[in-house]
Amino acid sequence: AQDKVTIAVSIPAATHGWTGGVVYHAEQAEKEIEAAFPNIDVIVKTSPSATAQVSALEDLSASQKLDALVILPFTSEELTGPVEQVKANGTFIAVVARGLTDPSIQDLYVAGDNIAVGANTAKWMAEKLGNEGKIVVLRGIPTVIDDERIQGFTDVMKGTNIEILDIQYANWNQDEAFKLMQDYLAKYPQIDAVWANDDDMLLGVLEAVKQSGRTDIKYALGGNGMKDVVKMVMDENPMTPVSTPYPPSMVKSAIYMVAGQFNGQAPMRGSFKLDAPLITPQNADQFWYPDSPF
Amino acid sequence: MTAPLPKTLTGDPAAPVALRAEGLGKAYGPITVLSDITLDIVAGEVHAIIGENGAGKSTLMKLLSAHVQPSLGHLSMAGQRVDFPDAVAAEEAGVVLVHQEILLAPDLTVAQNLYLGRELGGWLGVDDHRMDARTTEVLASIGAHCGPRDRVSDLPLAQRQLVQIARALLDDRKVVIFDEPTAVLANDEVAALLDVVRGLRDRGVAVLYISHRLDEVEALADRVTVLRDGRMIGTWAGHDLSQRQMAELMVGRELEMLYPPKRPPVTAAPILVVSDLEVDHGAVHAGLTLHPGEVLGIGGMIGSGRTELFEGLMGLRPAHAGRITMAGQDITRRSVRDWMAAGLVYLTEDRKGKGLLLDEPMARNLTLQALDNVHPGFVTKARNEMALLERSVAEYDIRVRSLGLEAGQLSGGNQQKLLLAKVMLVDPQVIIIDEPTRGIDIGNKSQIYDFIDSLVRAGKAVIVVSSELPELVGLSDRVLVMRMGRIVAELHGDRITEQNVVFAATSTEAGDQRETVANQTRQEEP
Amino acid sequence: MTSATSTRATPEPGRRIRWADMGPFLALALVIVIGTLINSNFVSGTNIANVVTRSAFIAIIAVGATFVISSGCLDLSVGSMMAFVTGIMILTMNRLEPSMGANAILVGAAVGLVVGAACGLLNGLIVTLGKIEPFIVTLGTMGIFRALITWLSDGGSIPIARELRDPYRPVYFGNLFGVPLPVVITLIVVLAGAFILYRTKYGRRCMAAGSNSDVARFSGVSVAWVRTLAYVIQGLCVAIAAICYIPRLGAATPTTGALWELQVITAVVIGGTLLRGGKARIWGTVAGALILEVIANLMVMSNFVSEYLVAAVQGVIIILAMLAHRFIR
Amino acid sequence: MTSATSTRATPEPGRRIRWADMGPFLALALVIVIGTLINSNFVSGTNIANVVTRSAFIAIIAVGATFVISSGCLDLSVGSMMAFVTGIMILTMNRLEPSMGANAILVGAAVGLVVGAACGLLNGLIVTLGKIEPFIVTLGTMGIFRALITWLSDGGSIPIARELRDPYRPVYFGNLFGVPLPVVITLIVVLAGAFILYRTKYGRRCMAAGSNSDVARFSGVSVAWVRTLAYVIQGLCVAIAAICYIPRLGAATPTTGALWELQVITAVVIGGTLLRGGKARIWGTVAGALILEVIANLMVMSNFVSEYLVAAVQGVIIILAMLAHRFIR
Ligand SMILES: Nc1ncnc2c1ncn2[C@@H]1O[C@H](COP(=O)(O)OP(=O)(O)OP(=O)(O)O)[C@@H](O)[C@H]1O
Ligand SMILES: Nc1ncnc2c1ncn2[C@@H]1O[C@H](COP(=O)(O)OP(=O)(O)OP(=O)(O)O)[C@@H](O)[C@H]1O
Ligand SMILES: [Mg+2]
Ligand SMILES: [Mg+2]
Repeated sequence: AQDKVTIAVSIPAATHGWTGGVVYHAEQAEKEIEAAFPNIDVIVKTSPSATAQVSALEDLSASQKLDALVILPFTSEELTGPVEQVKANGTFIAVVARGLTDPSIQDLYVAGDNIAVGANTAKWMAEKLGNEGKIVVLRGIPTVIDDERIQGFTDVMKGTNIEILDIQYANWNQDEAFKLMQDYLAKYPQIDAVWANDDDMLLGVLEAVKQSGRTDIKYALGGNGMKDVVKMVMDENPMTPVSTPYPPSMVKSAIYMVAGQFNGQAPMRGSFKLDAPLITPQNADQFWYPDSPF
Repeated sequence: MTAPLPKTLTGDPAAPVALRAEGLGKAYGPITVLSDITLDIVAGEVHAIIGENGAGKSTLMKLLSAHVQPSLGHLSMAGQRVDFPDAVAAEEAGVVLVHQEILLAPDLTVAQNLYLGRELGGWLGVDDHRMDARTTEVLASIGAHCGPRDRVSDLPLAQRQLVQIARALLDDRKVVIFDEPTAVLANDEVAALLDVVRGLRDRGVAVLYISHRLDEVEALADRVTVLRDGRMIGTWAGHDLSQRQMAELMVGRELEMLYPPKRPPVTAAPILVVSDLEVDHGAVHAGLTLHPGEVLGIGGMIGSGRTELFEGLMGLRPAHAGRITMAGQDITRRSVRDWMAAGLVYLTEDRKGKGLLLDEPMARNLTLQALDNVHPGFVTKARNEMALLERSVAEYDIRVRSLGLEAGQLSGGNQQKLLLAKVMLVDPQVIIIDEPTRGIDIGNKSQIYDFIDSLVRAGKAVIVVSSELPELVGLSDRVLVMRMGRIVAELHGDRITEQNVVFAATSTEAGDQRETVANQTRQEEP
Repeated sequence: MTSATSTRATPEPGRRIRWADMGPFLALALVIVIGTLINSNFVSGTNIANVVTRSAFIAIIAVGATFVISSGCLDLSVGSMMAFVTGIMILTMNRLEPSMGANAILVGAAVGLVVGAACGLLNGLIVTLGKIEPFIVTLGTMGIFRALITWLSDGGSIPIARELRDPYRPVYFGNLFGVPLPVVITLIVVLAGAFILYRTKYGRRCMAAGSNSDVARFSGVSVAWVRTLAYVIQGLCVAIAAICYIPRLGAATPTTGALWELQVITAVVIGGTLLRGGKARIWGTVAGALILEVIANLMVMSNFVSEYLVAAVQGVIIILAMLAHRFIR
Repeated sequence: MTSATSTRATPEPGRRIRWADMGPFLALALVIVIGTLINSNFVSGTNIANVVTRSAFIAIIAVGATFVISSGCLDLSVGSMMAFVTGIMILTMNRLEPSMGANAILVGAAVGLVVGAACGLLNGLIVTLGKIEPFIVTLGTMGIFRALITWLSDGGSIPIARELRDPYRPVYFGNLFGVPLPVVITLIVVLAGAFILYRTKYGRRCMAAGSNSDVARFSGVSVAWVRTLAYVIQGLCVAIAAICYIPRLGAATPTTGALWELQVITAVVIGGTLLRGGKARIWGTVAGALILEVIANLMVMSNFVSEYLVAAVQGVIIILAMLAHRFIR
């Protein structure tokens, strides 16, 4: 395998914190791998929408022979067909985070578990609140990730006496989360806990809570393992004592696994499910990447 | 026959020349519109420029005021050659042009327009009081009725023209150029403006004056220069020329009698009956009848609501109440399209704002209103349109050097003719013409009068709204006079005289007469 | 008010206009030349076919936008409308598939056209009867359509039934005599658009309404009707684009067509149509859509731009292309 | 018989115009009344203070946009420019903090103003010297600024130094005689804007350039200069908004200011400024910004709208408010 090997990486453009982290880790992987293995060429391409991602796949496979494709699909349904086409040319397919609707296309699948992100947070919160109380939820942009997290969360909460007062979109945007939280605070005199399904939004939520000076909010949780939030967990912040990882670095792991396979190591195939364990002050240093922008 | 022409003037070395054109010429691509114009504009004189539509008058004025750069020749002031890079430079040197078309910022107020680019005031803000006061003064001096804070887009055409004139007169100038200033004005405003022009002359300003109203030229001009087909025919002393001679010099042939003979009284049943029409900001309680085969003239002062009445009648501005029947059919509150289909058309007085698409070619403008007649199917055929255009250009004597020009590139008078051709293309039964000969040269005026005459002889009916009294009197079989939005008098036969129209339009008692006159006419008619 | 068109010093009107009209095509040529220099694969048959095929969506919608814009209006809702129409079509097809089989696609497409036209009609009526700025109206309906698709999909996605994938596939991936089908459809739409705009009475009235609505009104043109119809045409074009779009991605999501409105308007304006109305260049619009898609393609094909800066380079290229075609003539 | 003073039957044009100008304020009042009916918490002091304070950003930027729009142009880049300026300011402050302490905030703010003005100048020069449609230019620079902030932040976020948080915090959260500081700053900006637009030579010329650029040119107004300056003012307003914005969340991210351009233009148009230029209503613009923020607040405060449909209801309310103020008068 001393021929030139091309690995294409197709990921969403950096439109908010988490995707920014994905781009960062992908570019890191590109640099490191190209330095380590001169025969491997990694091409990272970002796309701002599902349509653009399909176009990028076409462009990548039209301009060169791809040995492997590492893809973090915008949505499962929309990308399944196009990825299948790339595979038809004999390309090794590694899918990150979101599985395709036809799993047989995936040679390697590094799965995130968005349902678990929601569910684990919900379990922790329900336990701490003693299955009683009133909470509000902020969700992101209407996409599959968001939908799955909310689903995982609400399913768990259904089994408790906790009342979800409100769920609204804040587009994974700090600002909008800040405003939304201000409005929640104005609307509900008693809120026991807040869940923002992404750490970017959590920062906005915290700022709004701080401004209001209210003391009824016991917990404000996020998810995704943003470094600022992991730091808060490490520092045993009383309001945000835990987080859930959905590390953007999973793309880096996937690229490494693929690269390894072209370097004579054992072929990596199959499905690797990343769990969503709670990040607690005890294990937080494992999730702490101070150099990552996310 | 006319008296032999007097001798032309040649350069008088003693005259104080304010501005001199030396060998000016202008060509647009292959089209030469002006050539070899050498002209002295003398301080303290009114210098009239006359010529047929499209002769090049406006172009010459734009060259003199540097709105357009010459292809040949140059200007000089006080013996020195001057090359103004743009109109602003010319204005600074004291040469200002009042355009034939209205050039004002519609969203600004009158005072803001007057002072645009030279506002009074300093860092603490503009001095609106001073500007308003001075604006009011200048407006009053030229007999305008609008206030300094009126928004220009709310003003009728005539007032806009006066605002434009006021703008030119705000500062002291060496040369003031008026391009058909009176085309949109009626008698009293004209009189006031002529006084202003005389005042300028007496203060030593050189005035250039373009008009198709030869009586004004005769009354005003110290010198008259005649243009024909982009060339200078010559310059004469104003008092040497009669109106008739001027007309002949312009046209290059002898002119026939101006107005067609009056037609016998009509007997046919009315084709158009309007009653109790109320138009927002315009007509009050208006009613009229129109018979096939007659020309109904509408007189009144500017701002008496004539334009509003007919725009409202046509559904082009909000109107209430009232009933409109055409050929016995009730067409109240229908769309313009339905009325066109019924054979009723209106020709606007505002040819640039409401009449023509200035940056579209002539052919498209010609057929816009009559698309359904010209193209029976779904598709438009360019060949048909060119044929029609050729026919209309011949029929209405539109003087253009190329059929591909955009409407905005035509001279003012030729635009008016194109507009007339456009409206006539729908083959209407009833034609309402607002200011039919605005900006039309004397040679073509009688053509248009003959044309209207032939229409009514063919059994159609025409309403003519006109601020030109001789035209109103010479053309109409019957005249309605409006005042303050009301129809205050109806004149028949011998009673149609300039004095009677003016009396009805201005007399304060007219308000009381109105009811009786109006009632009488209503009873007279079946 | 009148503006002084007659005072413009217009040297040789004929020649100048022809050069100006060439602008978008020159810009396109320029971008293609740059592409060839950057990456030799750029001119490969597959790549060209890919790029041209995928520009179909924007091009088709932009044809409709050319009508709306040249009639003096604006439509910001096309992207959301596209998502909404796509959603309705897929739901219809999925519902009908068990009973009708592949014919469900035809019925679904017909429903899509009706829904598209209705959405356009809605925009048009609010603008013309309500007399509200098109910008505000279509910004409002943009939110409305986007919300409706989010609601229909419960915030997730609406995939097309598996059984319909294969019969529907050729509409995007198929060929007619070697020409990709979406390109054929685009050509048909563009030809129809050009015919309507340049050769019919409606087209005349549309441009007159955009050029000077007073003149149009005084000439017996019903400006409200002309503009409403332009919006309906826009809606139909959106539906046609949706028909081609479904087989490509097989699902409608709340992000489908996001920000397409900006791309569409850009394509129209780059193509030489005036944003203030009255002048339309349908073929220029197509060139505009191609330019945008080629630039995006170049961003993927070239390797010297940091992924973070792609949008910047894209912006710079668009501005440069416009500058070039302004100063070349 | 001279001057037959034409006292025509015009029913008080003055009153009529004043009603039309009241439109946005009536619409605002309407929305507030609805809000009070829906949820009594809506009129609570905190909520009102929150909403008004939040609307400061859009209002300040929209004041600049009123200049640009009334001069006959458009700026789509304000949201991205805001993010970019914010990023630069934070980087500057963080860099200077070790040596200057809290004074770094002042220097950073000054740098922000300079950068904002420079960004505006860039837009203005491309539009006026390059003679390209403002829509295209600012769509291009929108991409450029957005990419620059993404690149500066590596796709993540640029947080302000911890040490600066507390000294800077009052700029957003502080009060002056009980009035939130951002509201005070907005008032100053609006008053300054109103003064410049209505009471200075520049304002007059700006309006004239938008009303009829040919007329302005013949009157010796340099339209290019007027428009460039309008863009610079826009840039300054963006920088002022950025100065108020940083202490709120303490970071710049690639999503900062996303889609604000649409909100800003909507605020301006709702406020009664004509999108085609020539007419400006600064106070209306402020009302427009408040309307948008109040509607967004209402969406959360009320209970009967599914989260999926929020955007739809928002769209409907905006259109209804516009319709209402059109038909009320
Ligand atoms: N931009 C242009 N391109 C081509 N031809 C033009 C242009 N502007 C004017 N012309 C032509 O120049 C000729 C002279 O026009 P001009 O406006 O000077 O006539 P005029 O004497 O003022 O006529 P009128 O009495 O009708 O106002 C006309 O034939 C006109 O069509
Ligand atoms: N939009 C408007 N708002 C208020 N007043 C208006 C408006 N439009 C016209 N007017 C007024 O209505 C009056 C009638 O003007 P109009 O132009 O109809 O007069 P006219 O008799 O046709 O004179 P002209 O000879 O100028 O055509 C004018 O005094 C004008 O000020
Ligand atoms: Mg003329
Ligand atoms: Mg009139």
